[in-house]
Amino acid sequence: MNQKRLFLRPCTWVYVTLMFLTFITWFVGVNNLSGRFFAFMVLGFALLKGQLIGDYFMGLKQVAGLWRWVIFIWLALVGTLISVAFWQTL
Amino acid sequence: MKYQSQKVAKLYFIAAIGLFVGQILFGLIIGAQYIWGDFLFPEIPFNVARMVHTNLLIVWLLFGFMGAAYYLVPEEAETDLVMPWLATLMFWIFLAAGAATILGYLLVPYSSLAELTQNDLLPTMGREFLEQPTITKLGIVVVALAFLANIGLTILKGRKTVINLVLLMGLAGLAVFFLFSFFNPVNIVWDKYYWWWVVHLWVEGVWELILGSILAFILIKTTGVDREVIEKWLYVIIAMTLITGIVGTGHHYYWIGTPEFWQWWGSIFSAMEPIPFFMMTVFAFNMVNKRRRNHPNKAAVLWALGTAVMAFLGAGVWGFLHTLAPVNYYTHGTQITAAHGHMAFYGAYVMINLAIISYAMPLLRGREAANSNKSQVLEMWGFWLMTISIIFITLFLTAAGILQVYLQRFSDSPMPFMVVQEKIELFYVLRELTGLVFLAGLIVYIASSFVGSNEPEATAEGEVVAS
Amino acid sequence: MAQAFTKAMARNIFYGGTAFFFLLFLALTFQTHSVVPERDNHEAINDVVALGKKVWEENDCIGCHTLLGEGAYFAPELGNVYKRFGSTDAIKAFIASRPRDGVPGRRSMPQFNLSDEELEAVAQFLKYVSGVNSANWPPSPQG
Amino acid sequence: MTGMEKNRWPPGDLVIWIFIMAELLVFGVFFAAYAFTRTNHVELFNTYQLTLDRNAALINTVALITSSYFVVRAVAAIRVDDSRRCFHWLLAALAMGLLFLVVKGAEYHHHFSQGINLNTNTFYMFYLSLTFFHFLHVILGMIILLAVALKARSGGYSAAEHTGVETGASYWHMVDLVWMVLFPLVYVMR
Repeated sequence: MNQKRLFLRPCTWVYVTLMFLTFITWFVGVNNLSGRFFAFMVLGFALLKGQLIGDYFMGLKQVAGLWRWVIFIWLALVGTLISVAFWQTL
Repeated sequence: MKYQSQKVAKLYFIAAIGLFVGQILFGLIIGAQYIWGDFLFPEIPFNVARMVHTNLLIVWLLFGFMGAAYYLVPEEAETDLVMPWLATLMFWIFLAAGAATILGYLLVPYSSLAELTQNDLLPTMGREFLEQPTITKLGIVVVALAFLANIGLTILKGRKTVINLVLLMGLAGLAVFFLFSFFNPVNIVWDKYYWWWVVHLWVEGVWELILGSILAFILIKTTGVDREVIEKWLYVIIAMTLITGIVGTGHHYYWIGTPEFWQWWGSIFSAMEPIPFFMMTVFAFNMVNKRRRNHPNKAAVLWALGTAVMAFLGAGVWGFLHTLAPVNYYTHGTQITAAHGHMAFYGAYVMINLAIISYAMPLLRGREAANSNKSQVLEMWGFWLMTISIIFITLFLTAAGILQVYLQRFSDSPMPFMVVQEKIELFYVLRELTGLVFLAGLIVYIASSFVGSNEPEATAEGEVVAS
Repeated sequence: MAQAFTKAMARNIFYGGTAFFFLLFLALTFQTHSVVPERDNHEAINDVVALGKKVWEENDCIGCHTLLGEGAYFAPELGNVYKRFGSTDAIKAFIASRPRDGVPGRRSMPQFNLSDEELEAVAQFLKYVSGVNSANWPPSPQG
Repeated sequence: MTGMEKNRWPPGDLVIWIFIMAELLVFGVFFAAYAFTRTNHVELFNTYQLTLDRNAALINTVALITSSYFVVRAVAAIRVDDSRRCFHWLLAALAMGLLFLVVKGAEYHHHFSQGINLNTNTFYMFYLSLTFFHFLHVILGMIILLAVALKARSGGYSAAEHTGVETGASYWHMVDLVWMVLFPLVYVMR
């Protein structure tokens, strides 16, 4: 981490991305935008945010083996189940 | 056996097995009454026999737990019990009170027993598993307090191991939650709500701490695996047990007048309850596989492994089968519950008691480490006969339950309870026959204590492959 | 990393997790207390019902029957018996008519020799229980 | 931690990861239960979802992400042996956690003053159950962070040994992670 000075730490980039995605989600929410496109977009953002948190905040990117994928597997399972349920009603 | 005062455990273990025999005999009586409705009627009506069956179970398991505590606490704490005389005294008081209560059930009508023991002053009788007269309940509290004082002070004086502390927490929790048995409002919803604080928080809560610590003790002794490893897994397993089991109480709050949100909370948390049991199974087998030595008491190791497997099947799998609210809507209060109850109690609590008895009894009787080969072979026959019997009892009751659910609740034209009972009688016959095999297993088990006493001890054979 | 998995942390999680989930359970219990009065039919509780519950308990009825699905599975569910029988009189008549020596070859409820007051009370108790909102359980009137 | 060679275990004590997996499992099942129950009550869920305060949810999401970020900085600080900065970053994270509690508490106050409880309807049952369960996790996470912060202040951690900081941090990120799914699922998706 200290070999060369970066413009921003990786975690700060991640932070900015998380905030950006959050604001889009909020925007979709306050405008009551509904339907498959918006619902799956915010769900996709949520899963992406989750993966970023797992990789960069929890530091799983630095881990080898099965532990590396714990969060990913959880997100995939939860995302799939939510998608299946919402798909039928949107 | 390293400490003189451990000897008191022997009394408790012998009483436990004696009461176990009584429990099984009365189990056979009520099993027969399921087939021949007038069997022993009106001398011993079903409700009385069932009360004896379940109360004897609870009492003998408590005797077993106390015996286990008196045996393992001094050894873990590396000091004698502070008051061995109190342990002996409490043994006789508890045994006398227990016997008097059971005789009371059998000799006078229950309502006369209630009158005789002044139930009016503080009505606590007549609730499932808590049928004991109020005075007996108070006696249980006194015995529990004396017991806890004895154990607690011994631990305080000596070495504090994780096993000791977890056992003490389990026993203290057992005493604390028993206090809810004195709360009996007229409002049936609150009556039932807090009744489960005794029953559920015992068997799916604090008793599992007792189970875990006894199992850990036996594994340390028989496998020689590092205490550090076993103790940290003990913590993880009991943590998972309470995390899932406490809110899991909600699976009893679906249909008793409590709000519907319990259907969700109860389903979700109790669906997780098999996890700690599964961890326990994996843990026990792992420890035995990593053993540093072969212990000559193979029977004790068999019981310990059996506990891990059967607790998972009975409490974990059979519990899960009917724990989700939409399923439980149909299965609640049927033979499915009975099936689960039988295997869970046997797998978790009967077997852990028999495991510690199997481990400790040879030592208490003056052996170096184990009984003779002959005795152990017979004991293992007892193990398999009883265990396989309980599996079949569970399967037959499950079959009876599925039919009962369908005929009485699910089909387009539900039939009355008694009509359905006649239609599923075949399974009650099969259950009773299997019950006789169980009794045979129990006799073989007891016989194993009396054979081969003059023969040399079994020795550990074979080298352990270094892990 | 010295050790992947420490006993101290396992202990902390045991204590912390237990306390956490017990508090959660207490919170849910608190919530239950605020909702149950809407569903527990407590308006129906009076001295007669209280006596009825005592009669119910002191004859160990739960030793054969289930009540809202809890008890023994030897005899029919009684949480809905008032609805099944249709009146307290029918319940009283049934209890009073049990033969002292049973029915040959069949299950039979014992004759408890209840007084008229006790009979009335236990029937009223069962009527009260049938008014508890049990989330639509049992699935069939047969219990 | 040069970034090239990978670790065998995730940061922190492994037990916390077993605990995290258990927690994630419970939340996952809860989320799925919400989604599938909704399929039978779409109207109801859509109607009552509108009564939720999305602005409050936004503030809370921002608070948790920011808090998580501060915790990342706290871990980075202790890795270069800077206990003081580690402590300060943790304090900042705690402040963000407190903000979450205040905002969420105001939301609850609003609902409760309208007489809404777990039994009002299926949507509120899920909304209150999920958010309250999460709320308790925020409190637990803050207790853990506070304990870690106090130990950091007294110099209890170093660049060589700071498993405790990583353990607390991992748990806190889990609390954040769960909210990332909860927010769109309960407040936005319709």
